[in-house]
Amino acid sequence: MNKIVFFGGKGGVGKTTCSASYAVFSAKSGLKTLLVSTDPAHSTSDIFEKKIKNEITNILPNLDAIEISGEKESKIYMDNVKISLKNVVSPVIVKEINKQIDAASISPGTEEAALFDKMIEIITEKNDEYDRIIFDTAPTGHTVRLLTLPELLGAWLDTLIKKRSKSVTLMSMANHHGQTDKKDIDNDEVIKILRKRYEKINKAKKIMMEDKLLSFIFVINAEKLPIDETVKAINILEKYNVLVDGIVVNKILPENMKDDFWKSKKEQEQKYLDIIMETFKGKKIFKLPLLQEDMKSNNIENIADKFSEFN
Amino acid sequence: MNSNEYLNKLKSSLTKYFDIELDKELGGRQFSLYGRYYTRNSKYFALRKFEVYSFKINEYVLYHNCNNLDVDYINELKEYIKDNVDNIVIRDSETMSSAITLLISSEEDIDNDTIKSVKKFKFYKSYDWGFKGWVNVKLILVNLKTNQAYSNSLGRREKKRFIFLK
Amino acid sequence: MNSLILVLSVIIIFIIAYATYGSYLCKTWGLDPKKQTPAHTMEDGVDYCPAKAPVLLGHHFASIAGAGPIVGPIQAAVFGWLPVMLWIVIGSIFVGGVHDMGALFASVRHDGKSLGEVIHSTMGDTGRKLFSWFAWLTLILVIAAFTAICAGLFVSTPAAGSTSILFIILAIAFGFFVYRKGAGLGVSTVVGVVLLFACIWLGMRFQFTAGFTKSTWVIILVAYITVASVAPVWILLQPRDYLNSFLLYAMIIGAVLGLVILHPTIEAKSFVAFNTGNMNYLFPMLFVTVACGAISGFHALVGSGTTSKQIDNEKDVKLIGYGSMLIEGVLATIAIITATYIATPELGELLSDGGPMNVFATGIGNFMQSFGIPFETGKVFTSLAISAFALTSLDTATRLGRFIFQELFDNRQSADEKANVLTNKYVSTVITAGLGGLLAVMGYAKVWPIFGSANQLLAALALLTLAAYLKKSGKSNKVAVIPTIFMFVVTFAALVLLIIQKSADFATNWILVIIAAILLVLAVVLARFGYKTLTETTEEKIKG
Amino acid sequence: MDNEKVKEFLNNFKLFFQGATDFNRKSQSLLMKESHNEMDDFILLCFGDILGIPIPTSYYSLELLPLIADDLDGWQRRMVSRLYIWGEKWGDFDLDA
Repeated sequence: MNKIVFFGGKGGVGKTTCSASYAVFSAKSGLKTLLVSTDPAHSTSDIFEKKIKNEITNILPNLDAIEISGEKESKIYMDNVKISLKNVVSPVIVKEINKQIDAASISPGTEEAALFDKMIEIITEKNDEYDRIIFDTAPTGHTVRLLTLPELLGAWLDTLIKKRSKSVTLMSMANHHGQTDKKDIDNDEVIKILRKRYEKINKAKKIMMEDKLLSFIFVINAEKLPIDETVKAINILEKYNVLVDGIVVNKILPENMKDDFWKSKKEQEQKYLDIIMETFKGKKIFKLPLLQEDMKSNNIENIADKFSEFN
Repeated sequence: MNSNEYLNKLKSSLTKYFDIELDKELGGRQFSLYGRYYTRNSKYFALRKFEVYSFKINEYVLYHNCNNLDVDYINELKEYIKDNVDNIVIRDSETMSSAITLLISSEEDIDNDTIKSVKKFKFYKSYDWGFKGWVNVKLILVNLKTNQAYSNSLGRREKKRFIFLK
Repeated sequence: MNSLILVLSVIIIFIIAYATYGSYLCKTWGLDPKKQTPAHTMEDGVDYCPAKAPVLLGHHFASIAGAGPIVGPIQAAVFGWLPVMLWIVIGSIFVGGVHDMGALFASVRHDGKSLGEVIHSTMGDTGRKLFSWFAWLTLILVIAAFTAICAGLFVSTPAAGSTSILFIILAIAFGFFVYRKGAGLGVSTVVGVVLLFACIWLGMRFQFTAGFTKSTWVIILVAYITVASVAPVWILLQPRDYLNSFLLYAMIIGAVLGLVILHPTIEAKSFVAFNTGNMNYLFPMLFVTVACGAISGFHALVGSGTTSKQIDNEKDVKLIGYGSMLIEGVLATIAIITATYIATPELGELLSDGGPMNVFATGIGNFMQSFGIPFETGKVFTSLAISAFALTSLDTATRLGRFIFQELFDNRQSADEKANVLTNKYVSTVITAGLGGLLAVMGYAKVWPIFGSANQLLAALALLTLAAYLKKSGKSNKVAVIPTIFMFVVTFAALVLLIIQKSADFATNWILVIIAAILLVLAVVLARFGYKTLTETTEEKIKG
Repeated sequence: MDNEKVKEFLNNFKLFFQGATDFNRKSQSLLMKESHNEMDDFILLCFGDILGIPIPTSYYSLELLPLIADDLDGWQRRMVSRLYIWGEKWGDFDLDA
């Protein structure tokens, strides 16, 4: 299993429970693990019954966790921009610019972008600290966009840097009778910020794409809709040469069903299981039973042990 | 790089400031690209219409590809310019200088004495001892295989501008 | 009194005035650094583009500094140096500084439109015709004054004359090689400067213009400016201006250096008389003779034309408007010192011989001698620099005069109507230059005061516009009203005095009397016209 | 007078003479115009949504806002005066040529 593991899947298939138990398993097997939850519902704190705020908090030996929320991240980011606005710009414009920032902070893409930013930050900075980082990511579409983001952002940042340095070169040519002064370009603030972000994005892209450190586990239920969606997602991911390691089929009904209704449900489940076996031939497929009661810190251990066969 | 690619690259580099026409016939010769740049400078005092002085500057780029270049081709080009300079250059009372850049690209190698004759190429014409302006010609030859450019003395500073790497 | 102390004290006074009165003006006029200047709001990269303050100050100073601040103070030294110094200091601070800074400020607040445009647009058709006639007459006087000055100089030092002719030839050759043969600018500049000194040496060795009398020089100069202003600009004007700048700045640095090293004591009398004979009363004449050193209407037209379109920030208005006027005040002080360190009798004799330029050249020649440059070379170099300066103003004035003349007589409604002969380029140039030359023959001393009063009238008009604008935008304009009244009173008094003075022997200088009379009439009409339109727009603005 | 102020004064003095004898003002203003055009395009890429053009990556360019805020309204005015948003500026058309 690779260093960075993404648990993808439709909402409500039990991603959080899977990623949490897998995290416990990998921590128990001696790997220093970080569980990152991006789910707005923050169910990870409920499972471990420990308040996990948006910085790294230790839950079990060898296991840290962090809940990142787009909304909090974007608020921090916006406040930083507002602070640096104070000492740079004349007050008349600051008021108008603050209006701009508040408008931006409620626009749809912002929280998602803030979330991506934080995830990329974790991937690039925490990569050396931990042996394994597990992401309990939000629904599939979201994840696919996260993986394609470095590509899009990288190109956009590249154009910006080119345009800005062309503008700065022309200005320094104007001031130095046609010769360009290298210093002007190097200590230009805007280019510095853009370059910093560009390097971060590239590092994340390198980790996620080239070094093959990333693998993907799809959590599905034995029903028609999740299967189709997963097939589609896997094709897209393969396009970005992301390795899809395994499929976890969750909420498998117990064997000895008594009344007719559940018996027919069981047969139907078996039919889908065969389809799953068929469609995801090359992948590791791993079944997890439907739990009697919610997963809590006391019973997470024995679910975690089940992952041993999976590994 | 073949001459078509070169033409497109040349067109995109000139299009910002030059008015460009493709495949234009001038004085019996066919040019694949004709570019004209024109600017008017004036100094005024107090009111915009109180002009102390004003003058106009023209620049022309005439480009065509020719693979079998030799010395008489260059000499023949000089004759062509001598006869046709007046209908290439558009002039009026305020025109000061007109610079014609004769640009030739060749996809084959170019022999040395053609290059020598290009380097020696010289054409300067003034109207009424310069009172009515003058014309200077820059001859630039680009070898598309080795991406090298040769030019006459006037074109020395400009030839780098007409080399487009892949 | 040692001259160095005088210059240093003047500089210190100016710095204090800049900090105190300058800032006071900024506050009362409401100069707001955060407000966007036209260079930003209407930026088009051609006329409107913001420029750094020091670069703009240099450009503005170069365009307003002419032979004025040198000739005026020396000519006025006849009253004694103390009154002239007082007028230069007080004039620069309270009248000239306010005038230049105000013109710039009003223009910045009118989207960079030049004062000419503001006056042009606020006045009706008749006003515009009058304004054009007034401008044309002033330009004729400029041509007359500078031609006479140069002629006087070339007669007094023949070497300067021959050097100037060689310099013109050098300029034409320089233009030919750099422009047409594409010789590198760097190389040819070095060669040009070397040849420049060769010209001076040659000019001194073979003074081939020794025998020329003053009138022959006037004819040569008139012929020269007629040809120069008709010939295309790249033949002579541009290369000559390029070489001129080296001459001019070398001279200024030489003068300042020489002054510091030599620091001569002032010999001339501090005060001569209130009336130095022939009704040359101190009151109006001093303020009209010293034009550029203290206040000059010419600045308003130049300053508000191109400079206001490039002001980057409103706080630069104080540096460029007020600062450049003070620098010119210092230049005028240096000029007056070159005249006054010679005792008054010798000064009078030098003045009558070659005019103020000769006095200045001799002075700077002595200054330069203090650090090793032989007196004769220093003198010829300075006179070459000054005459080059004067020739540039002559050239611009002739071109402008011709243009205004053409426009005055161009009453064709449609383009295809036959243009009457007066609007022909060559005819109008010959008339303008010829009339200027005729006046020049009268002698420079007679023409300069009339030119001075025309110039100060323009200044008064500019101050009036400023006062009206300040009132209209609800700010206290007494800083501008007092100088306006002062300038109008001085101009009227001077013109009346000149008319009386000149009509004493009406036979010889009837032209001057007529011109002075026309100027007087124009002054009255323009003042009334200006006042009415400006105050009218004020009420209507407030009512409307 | 620490040498910072002295250096600054000397630089201003050099600029004064540069301004006085400045002969490449025309070429300088052309270069400045080109530089301002490039800068306008740059700001368009970052803050296009001010003009109502949705830019997907506007979240990431907010960081640059403090450095570019000064001439934002100047930029808006220039953008509105363009013939079309990505094309030449109106001023580039030499109508009286």
